[in-house]
Amino acid sequence: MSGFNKVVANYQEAMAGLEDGMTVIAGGFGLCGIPENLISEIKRKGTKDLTIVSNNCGVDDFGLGVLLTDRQISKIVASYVGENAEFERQMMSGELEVELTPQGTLAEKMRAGGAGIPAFFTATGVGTPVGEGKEVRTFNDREYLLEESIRGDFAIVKAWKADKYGNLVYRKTARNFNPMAATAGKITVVEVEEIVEPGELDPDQIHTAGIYVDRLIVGTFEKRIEQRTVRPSHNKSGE
Amino acid sequence: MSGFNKVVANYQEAMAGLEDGMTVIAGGFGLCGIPENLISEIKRKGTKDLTIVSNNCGVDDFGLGVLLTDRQISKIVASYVGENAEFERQMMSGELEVELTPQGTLAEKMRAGGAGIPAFFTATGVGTPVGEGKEVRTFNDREYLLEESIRGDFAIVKAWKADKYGNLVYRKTARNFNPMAATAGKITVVEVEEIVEPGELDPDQIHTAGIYVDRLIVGTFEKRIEQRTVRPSHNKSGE
Amino acid sequence: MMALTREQMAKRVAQELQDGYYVNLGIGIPTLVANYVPDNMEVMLQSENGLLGMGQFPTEDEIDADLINAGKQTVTMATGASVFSSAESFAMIRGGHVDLTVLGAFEVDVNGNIASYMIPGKLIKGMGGAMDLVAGADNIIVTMTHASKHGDSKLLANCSLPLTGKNCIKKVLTDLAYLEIQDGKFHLLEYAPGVTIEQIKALTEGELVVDSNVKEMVI
Amino acid sequence: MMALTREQMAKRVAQELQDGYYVNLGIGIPTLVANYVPDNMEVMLQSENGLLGMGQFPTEDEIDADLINAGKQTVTMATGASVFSSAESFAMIRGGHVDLTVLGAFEVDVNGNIASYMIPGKLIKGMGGAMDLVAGADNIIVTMTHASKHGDSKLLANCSLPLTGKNCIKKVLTDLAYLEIQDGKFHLLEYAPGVTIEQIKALTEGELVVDSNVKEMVI
Repeated sequence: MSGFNKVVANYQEAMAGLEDGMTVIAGGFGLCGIPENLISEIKRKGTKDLTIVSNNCGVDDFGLGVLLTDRQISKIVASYVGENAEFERQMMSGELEVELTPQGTLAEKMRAGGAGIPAFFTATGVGTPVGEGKEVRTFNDREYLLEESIRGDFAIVKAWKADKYGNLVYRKTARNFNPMAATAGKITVVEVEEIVEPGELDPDQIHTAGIYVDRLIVGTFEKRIEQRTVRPSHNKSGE
Repeated sequence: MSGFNKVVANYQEAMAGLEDGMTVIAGGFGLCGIPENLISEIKRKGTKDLTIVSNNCGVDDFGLGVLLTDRQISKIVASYVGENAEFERQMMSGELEVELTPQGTLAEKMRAGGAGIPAFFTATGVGTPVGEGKEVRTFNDREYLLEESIRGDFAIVKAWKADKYGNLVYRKTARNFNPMAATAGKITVVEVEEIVEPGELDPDQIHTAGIYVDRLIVGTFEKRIEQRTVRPSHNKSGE
Repeated sequence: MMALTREQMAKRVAQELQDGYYVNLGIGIPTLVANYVPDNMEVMLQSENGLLGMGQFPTEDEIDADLINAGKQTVTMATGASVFSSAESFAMIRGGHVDLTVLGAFEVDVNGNIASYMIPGKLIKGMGGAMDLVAGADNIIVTMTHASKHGDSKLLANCSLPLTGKNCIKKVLTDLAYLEIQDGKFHLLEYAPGVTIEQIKALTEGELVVDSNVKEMVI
Repeated sequence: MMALTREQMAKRVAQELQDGYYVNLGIGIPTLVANYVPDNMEVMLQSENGLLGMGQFPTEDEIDADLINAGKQTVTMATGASVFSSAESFAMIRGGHVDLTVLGAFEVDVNGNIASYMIPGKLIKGMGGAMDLVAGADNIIVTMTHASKHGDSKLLANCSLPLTGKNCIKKVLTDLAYLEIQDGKFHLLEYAPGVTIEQIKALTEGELVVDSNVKEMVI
């Protein structure tokens, strides 16, 4: 039997069950560590009226931005609109509901969602527009906001390697929001660059345990770079 | 300069500044992954009236238990008294104040302490003695308790390997409470089995970043086993 | 009356396993459940001290002080295991990611309350992870003897001991019966071979409902 | 009037570094501070997307799409770096473990309020990690020009834009001065070379206190 084999046959199967009006939590920071092909599959399916929870929303023609172009998103919970003109346009025009959420609060909301913590207090956002309508409480002479956790119908995650049981390893700063996203989906779908046999990953070095992963697929990735900053290779450190 | 070199010369230096009445958060579960030598140093110093935050309190003659024998502890926050007769005796007699805290709540209190979250809600303990005197609030038709975070004047931690900058790697289930303890001390002291040069640990595989670590020392460990359970080596899986 | 042995209780609980289940087994009878996982099935054991994929006990050569389970016993890791911190372990538990939790108790009542960690003045070992486990899991089976050595029922109208959790238990397997808790009553699902419904009734203090489809337990 | 250049501002901020500091540098002028770390000192840069120990930009050969900073720029890792999740990164920040945070702003006021992320109707980029950074750090230096291009003061009695954080800023370095915020006033600590106190006063809307020990900035 293969009760723990999470590998699915194709991207259609990976995103099966996603319906109009659902909430999708996505890993990734900017264009780094984003589940590129799962996003493409959502675009292909044409699912509408989605609530997307993600730190950013890609750029106009890549990442989650492609879902904005097709008007598949009705609400976004994000910390940064960034250099996405269509995002900014839809937000300013009111077509798109945007819940701007501080980056650390967003990360913690996802973690809390996955960890069975319905709400927590944080000093972040006290006295700012983020705090409007939220409970403020004083602990040790300091004010804190009550923030509620987030869970999604789906979580879409990009990892580097996985074993078939869904144990995940991330690579460098492509980790970012992915580990929390992975815990916060009713159905968590993960795409990776390589799938290995159970037992090949060091148990001490697994970033996300397979218990959080429902579906797993191997993909190929463009990994577009947003800001290609380089130093000349002839300077002292580059020699 | 060596601004990030956390290595101290000896155990006296490691625990310098510990004073009567302070709160010490300790990593470890049972006798597994406990900071044996830092505990011995506290015993040697004879510091009194300590509040200890630790999942367990060792056994009578090993681990934190040795501080009970010397009456150095006035209060313990723990989830399990376990097989520690002196602990149970001091608790029953009222000599020792014990705040029994569910294991998951204790772990989360430490994490929250380190992460700047003063309080969080959890379903654990609702309607039980743990919930007495605590706020209960309903989220999504379920009741949750408000639990406050914990910080310590000192945190004492056992890791497997470290680099000189205090980046830590734990080994197997000796990890347990150590990563959270490491974040929750005003002064975090870590003892390890091996110290390597910065750059030798894979940045993707560091369990605790050096930013949390103030002092680092290499020790030798008894690693006493509480329940030595074995299977015969001639059964089918052992061949 | 032929009460089930501990092994038989574990065997019956094992019938509730499903392929691909992540399971947390408490100390005592629950631990024995691991011995009766059906051959055509894989389950993965979560140990709340920070291990998913607990293996069997080690041989003398394999013993590792850094690798223990929540009962502080030396263990091994199964293929595909992962290790994590206590905070992460209870995030898993509290977040409802564990498919089945099996644990012991002193008392259970018709409202799904459970008392399992403390007998005031007598036994104060602490709750360990039990409060988190009962609060975090949807699917819990409590295993315990139906009555105390003195013949006092442990299936009560109201728990008398300090609670481990409130309104959280739905299934109880005793040495006499398998019961479901629903609408403030114990519903008898199965009786142990050789045990009569009258015997069970006599030892169940809380209201007991015997549905028409009650059947003899198959072990 | 000889206002400081961006590089001079970064140099002055760099004087506030201490050996062994963990530092988070925002986008713009704060980023330049990394170029002026004194030779006899080591600091480690935290990038809030999940990297402690940010190195310099990569060479063409070293570029790695999986390794960027919070400004989405390709970077490298310094010796002794570590990588972690966003939740862990902000646990570090929110928990007060970062020694110094340097970031830009649109406005700061005498109560230590800061506005830096939004101009209603005009600019809505989002706060990113800025709200967490100002709430989490004890030691923050805001870097910005003293006044707008149109000559409007950015050091106000009350911030006019939506706040990033309340009562959290204690130190401001502008192109004209280095100031401390205390007791509801700006305290002038240093003036830039070639800038007069009168010029600073004229461009400071919030109450400005000039202590007797004010001195010329050394860069």
